[in-house]
Amino acid sequence: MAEGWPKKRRLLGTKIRRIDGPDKSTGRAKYSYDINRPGMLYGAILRCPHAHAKITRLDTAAAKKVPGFKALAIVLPPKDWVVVKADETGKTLELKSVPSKKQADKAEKRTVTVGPGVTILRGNKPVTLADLKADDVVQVEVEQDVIGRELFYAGDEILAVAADTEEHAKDALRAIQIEYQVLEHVVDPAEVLAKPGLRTTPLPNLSPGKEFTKGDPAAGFKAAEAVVEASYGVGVISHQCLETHGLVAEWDADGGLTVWASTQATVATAAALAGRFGVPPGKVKCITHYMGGGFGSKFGPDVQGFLAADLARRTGKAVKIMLDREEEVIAAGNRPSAYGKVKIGGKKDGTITAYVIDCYGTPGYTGGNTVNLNFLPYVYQDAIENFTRLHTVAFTNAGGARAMRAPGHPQNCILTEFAIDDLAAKLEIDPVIIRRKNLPPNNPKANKIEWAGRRNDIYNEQIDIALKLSGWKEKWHPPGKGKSGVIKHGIGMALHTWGGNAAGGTTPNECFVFIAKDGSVTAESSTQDLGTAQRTVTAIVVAEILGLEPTDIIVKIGESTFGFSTGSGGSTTCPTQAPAALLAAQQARNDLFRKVAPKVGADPKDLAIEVGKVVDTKTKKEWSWKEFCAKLGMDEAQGKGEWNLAISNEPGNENISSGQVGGVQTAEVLVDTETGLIRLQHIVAVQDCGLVVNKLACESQVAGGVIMGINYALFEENIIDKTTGRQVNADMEFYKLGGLKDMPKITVHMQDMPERGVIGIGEPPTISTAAAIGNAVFNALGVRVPILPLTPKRVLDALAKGGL
Amino acid sequence: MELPQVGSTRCVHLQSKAMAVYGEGFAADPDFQNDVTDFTCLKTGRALGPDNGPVNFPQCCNTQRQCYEEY
Amino acid sequence: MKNFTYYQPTSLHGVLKVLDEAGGKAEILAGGTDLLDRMKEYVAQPEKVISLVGFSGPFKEISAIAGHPPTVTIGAGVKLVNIAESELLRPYPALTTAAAQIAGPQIRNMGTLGGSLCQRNRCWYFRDEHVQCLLKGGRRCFAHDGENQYHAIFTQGHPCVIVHPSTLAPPLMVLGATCEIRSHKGQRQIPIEQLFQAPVKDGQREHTLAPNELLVSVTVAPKIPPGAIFRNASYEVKQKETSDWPIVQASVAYYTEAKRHVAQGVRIALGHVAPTPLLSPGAAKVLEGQEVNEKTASAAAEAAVEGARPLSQNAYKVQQLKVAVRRAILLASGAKPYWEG
Amino acid sequence: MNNSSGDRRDGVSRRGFLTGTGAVAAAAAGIQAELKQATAQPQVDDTNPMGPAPVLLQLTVNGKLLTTQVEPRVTLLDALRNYLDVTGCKRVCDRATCGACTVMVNGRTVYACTMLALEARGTDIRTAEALVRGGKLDPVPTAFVDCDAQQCGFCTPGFVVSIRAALDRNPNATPEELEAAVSGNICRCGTYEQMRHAIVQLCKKGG
Repeated sequence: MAEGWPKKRRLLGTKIRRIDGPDKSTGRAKYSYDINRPGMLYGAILRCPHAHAKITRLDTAAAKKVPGFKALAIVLPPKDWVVVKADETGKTLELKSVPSKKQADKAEKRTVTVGPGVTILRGNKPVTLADLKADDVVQVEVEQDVIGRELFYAGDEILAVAADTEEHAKDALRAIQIEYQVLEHVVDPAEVLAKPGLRTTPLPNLSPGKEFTKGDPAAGFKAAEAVVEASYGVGVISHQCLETHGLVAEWDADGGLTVWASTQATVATAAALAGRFGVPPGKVKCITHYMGGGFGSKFGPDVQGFLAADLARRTGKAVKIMLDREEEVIAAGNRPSAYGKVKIGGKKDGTITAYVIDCYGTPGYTGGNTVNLNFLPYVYQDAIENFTRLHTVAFTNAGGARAMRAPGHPQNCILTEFAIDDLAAKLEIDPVIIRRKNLPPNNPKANKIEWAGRRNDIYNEQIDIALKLSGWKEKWHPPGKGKSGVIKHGIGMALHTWGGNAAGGTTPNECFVFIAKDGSVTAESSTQDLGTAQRTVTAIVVAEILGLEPTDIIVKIGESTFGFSTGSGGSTTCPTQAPAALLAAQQARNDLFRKVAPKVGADPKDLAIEVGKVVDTKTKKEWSWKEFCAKLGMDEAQGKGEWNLAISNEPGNENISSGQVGGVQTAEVLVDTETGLIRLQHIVAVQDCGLVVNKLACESQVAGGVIMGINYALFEENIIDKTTGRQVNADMEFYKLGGLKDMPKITVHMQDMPERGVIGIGEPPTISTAAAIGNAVFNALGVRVPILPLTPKRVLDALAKGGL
Repeated sequence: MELPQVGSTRCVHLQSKAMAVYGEGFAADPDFQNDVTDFTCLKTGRALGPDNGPVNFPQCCNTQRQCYEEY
Repeated sequence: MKNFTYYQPTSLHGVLKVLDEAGGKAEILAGGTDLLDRMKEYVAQPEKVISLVGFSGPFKEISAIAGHPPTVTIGAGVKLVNIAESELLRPYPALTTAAAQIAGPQIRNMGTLGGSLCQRNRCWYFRDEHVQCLLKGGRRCFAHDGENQYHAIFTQGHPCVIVHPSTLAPPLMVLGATCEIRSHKGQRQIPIEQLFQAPVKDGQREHTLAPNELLVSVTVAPKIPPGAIFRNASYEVKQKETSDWPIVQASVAYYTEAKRHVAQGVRIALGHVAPTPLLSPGAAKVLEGQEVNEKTASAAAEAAVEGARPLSQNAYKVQQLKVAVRRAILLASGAKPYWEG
Repeated sequence: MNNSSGDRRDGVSRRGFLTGTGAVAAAAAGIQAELKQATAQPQVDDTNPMGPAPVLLQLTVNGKLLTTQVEPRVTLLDALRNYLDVTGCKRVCDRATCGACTVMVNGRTVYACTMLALEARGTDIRTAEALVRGGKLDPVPTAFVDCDAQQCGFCTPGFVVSIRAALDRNPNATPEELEAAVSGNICRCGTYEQMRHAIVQLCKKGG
């Protein structure tokens, strides 16, 4: 049985300053965007300006004459060929496809006339005809191969250029002559539903709906004392990572590749680059010491990473490609929209007798569902007897969706919690009654530590805490019936759930701890810190076990060569890396005891750690930490910790890490019914979490999730013009995000349940905020503003319609 | 609740966030099970393959696809 | 942005000479918060950029606030922060509060009076290089039936439905301001209302300066009979409490004489609702000679939106403008703001 | 590990710092001469054309005189980051909106992305890197670290400089004033709640 977390905890669960706080707050921390390498070149990407088009002409001659121009690479990956004959005089190259049983064995032949628009690469180095001989395996890029390529959104990548300065790269880009055949486009998902036969995206625009029914909704509606039918929805938003996507790529003399990448997955990024350029993974390194936010959109090099590395191998220089703001918004991922017609029936005792939803949304030109399909009607689905959910995906000519903090859950929450408050209004009861009545039951078969065995109790407890901290009893009033006057007050609530388990498949996450004879301790892991304070988590865990302070630990993370680790997604990093660090530190401690005990005449199993020292529990002798480690002599004490989902699921490990949390949030608002402006007053976020490692950073994660939820409720959305198919607010001016003075007081209440082990909570706190705010505005006005974000226009339009 | 079928013949270049986080155990990722995870092709770095076709589970398990490469 | 020749003249003469010789191919660089945005979007590609930064040096007439109330002259090079904090302009809260609420501290430390009045519109079609709208030689305005939630509700029949983005223009209009304009060949003075025009085609701007002309200063001189109390205020509706563009703005000025609070010499101006800042004589007439209270303020507000023709997505701005006019009038009168309950 | 670029573009080494106050005085005198000459009758051409080819650029950054060559179109932000390897100010929106590029020019906060580098000659430029002297942190970053007012940290230098400038102008600034001082800065990770705690601490202990 694993030793597990210490019962008496000195550092764990306390408020500890980030060890990289000083470097971040004084601008000394170096992010990928800040990396300047000797002789580094700058890359820029040419993107299609049309929402749907085909390339008809490309002429790069003028661009190659622009001062400072160094190289050009088109987006289509150069194909591997075998040289049949290289004819220098005739300037032709005869090629045949690489024989491989893997491809459906279609042997191809091609003869290329070598000229300015043709690039030949061998072993990731540009070569000329003269260098080639028969049977050489080469990559051949023919620029004109782009002719006829179909482009599916305004921002679709075509090619990239590299130049000595960023300014010259932009000049070269603008000197490229390119022509398009503009094709029909659609950007509004509602239009896709209205035109079933549309085909303007790789797959037919309208994908077949997916339906699931439980019980008998029709019977449920008959049994209901009140039924409400309404439509709700929320538009597409962008991650708006402050540090945009991109990397600096640099090849070394013997064909190895190093990248400084803004990524949430150093190991996956290095592996992807190795695969793409045919380089053994051992010769590719991804460095991400500091990273300016990803929120789910940065899990690999992406096309800009491939282009930077491609331009770097052609020029022999480092190449930096970091997207600019407009590219980041239109091309680097988004959270898909979700619009739904909901019919909900219920009784005065709060029972929801039936819930039927028909919802659709757009993930852009490609992507999957736009709601979390198996989680509707969300938190309450296990308690609701009768429901039907139908979801249709409508592809449009806009950038493709990517995972964004709790994918699908905020949409699910809105489409469920709005309906609950509207039903409560019709039943003339406090919506909390409906929430309590339909909480998921405890699973009698699950053990009491885990979520499944106690989720009903946890939610009830959380609702009690939220009601107290928000002053719900005094403040709630029937919708629209608050005190009179132009400024209306309202309060609303919403619930959420999220996984947060450990991650990793068959290869576990690793953490290494080394203790040197000078007493210095180094902790190494390839994991990355996106702003989640993972660097400090590792330091705290190791310091706790070795009786030191977090600032004593030399934490080296963010390099893909420091062992295996999985990407930071699904709130899995802390529940994976903290246990790995725990086991590594415990192993290093035991290794230290084993190696030094004979030199101090002690038995390893009698030795124990106390703050700053090692004690022999039998002889009561003690040594200072430095004094004890000095005995290592030529030795080094080592520990390796491994953790992943499979290990965490082994019986007895639920005290080390587990998953699935709930969460309840309330929002209090003032709405100016004359101008439509909403001013947030107070948000309460009650969040269960397993063993808290760093209370300070844990509360930051919850408050940060709430603030992202506030932007989702009030300020941000991608606005795309139907005629041009171009986004009109791909910026930070009209893509509005709240500032400090737009924020209410945020009360974070952590429910510390150490017995559940470490659980990730990066994503859950952002799920229910927008729904709670929408319900608060409904409580204030007595009129539902159905579509988010709740702009002044939408509030005034709803009031005008609502006849208030 | 039908799970997206985890074909054994997926193309070696098919990548998704679920694989970056859960590795070979990607079928355990709730986002994968709810088909809200995004896919990219490791040959192009984009959500379209070398043949400019869509990148997702069914399309990238089709052994007849011109750019398909067995695992 | 495209490269250019940069001039940093240290005399007004030097500026006007380069401006004159550039034949419309030059841009004036004051705070840069408008020009650099446009150049980065390649919507502006000047061959010459003439900087006024050399002017923070000895040339007072363009970077100073002088005179004594009611007549105060503000140099076009004066920063927004200095307008907001100016002692001399203390009697004109309509202007100083408007300046103090523009964007955030950084913009107010960089942006100038001249930059605010002469900036180009912020329409997101105009500022997208790939959209050929009317003002860039195209044949249509994309906002008219497109995304126009922040566009004009008084289009006055103009095909281009931008709003003028200057938050200082409406207060200056109600304060009876005049502009001093110079060129290499001479100078002229015009009431500030004549500084603005509704552009409809390429080459036209939101202001009426010729390519070789420079706005040098603005003089505020409201007509206040001796002994009268001068009252003025501005009110803006902004979605965010941090850096954000106003959706609508109203400025009001009037004076009162005897004990009774009867408004005289009423001037009301409307911002961010039309291709130019708009004086509203209709609204002013309704308030003229009336005692100022919620009823008369509401009547003036109704008159102010008379003739508004909202587009497909901005009817809500009519309601907001009514509220802005009423609240500006009540603010000027010193009444307790009912909306801060 | 990350050393800044050596010789590049027209042979002017970015490492060619002209250290010492002597150089600063010389540069400032040059600027003064330019201005004094302006008041004289303008017979001579005083329009000072520069570019479009790259011109010598000398900037005083955090008390050090840095030299490079830039085309006139290069902004102060790009000159600092891409030419002078000063990366304590970040490029996020590049359109005078988000505040991540905030630096102090002669004590006033500006968006470095929306100021030409040539316009910053002869001024005192301060970035967040100026807020630590020999390992000792200025009270503003200290409060940010104490209250965890930074998560990813990419926006933090901009916020720290904005608050430092506000406290320099009014050491007894109220929390209300300091919150207004950052109304031109945006954070995406959501550090505002912790930033409020940092601001309260600063107002109590004095910046």
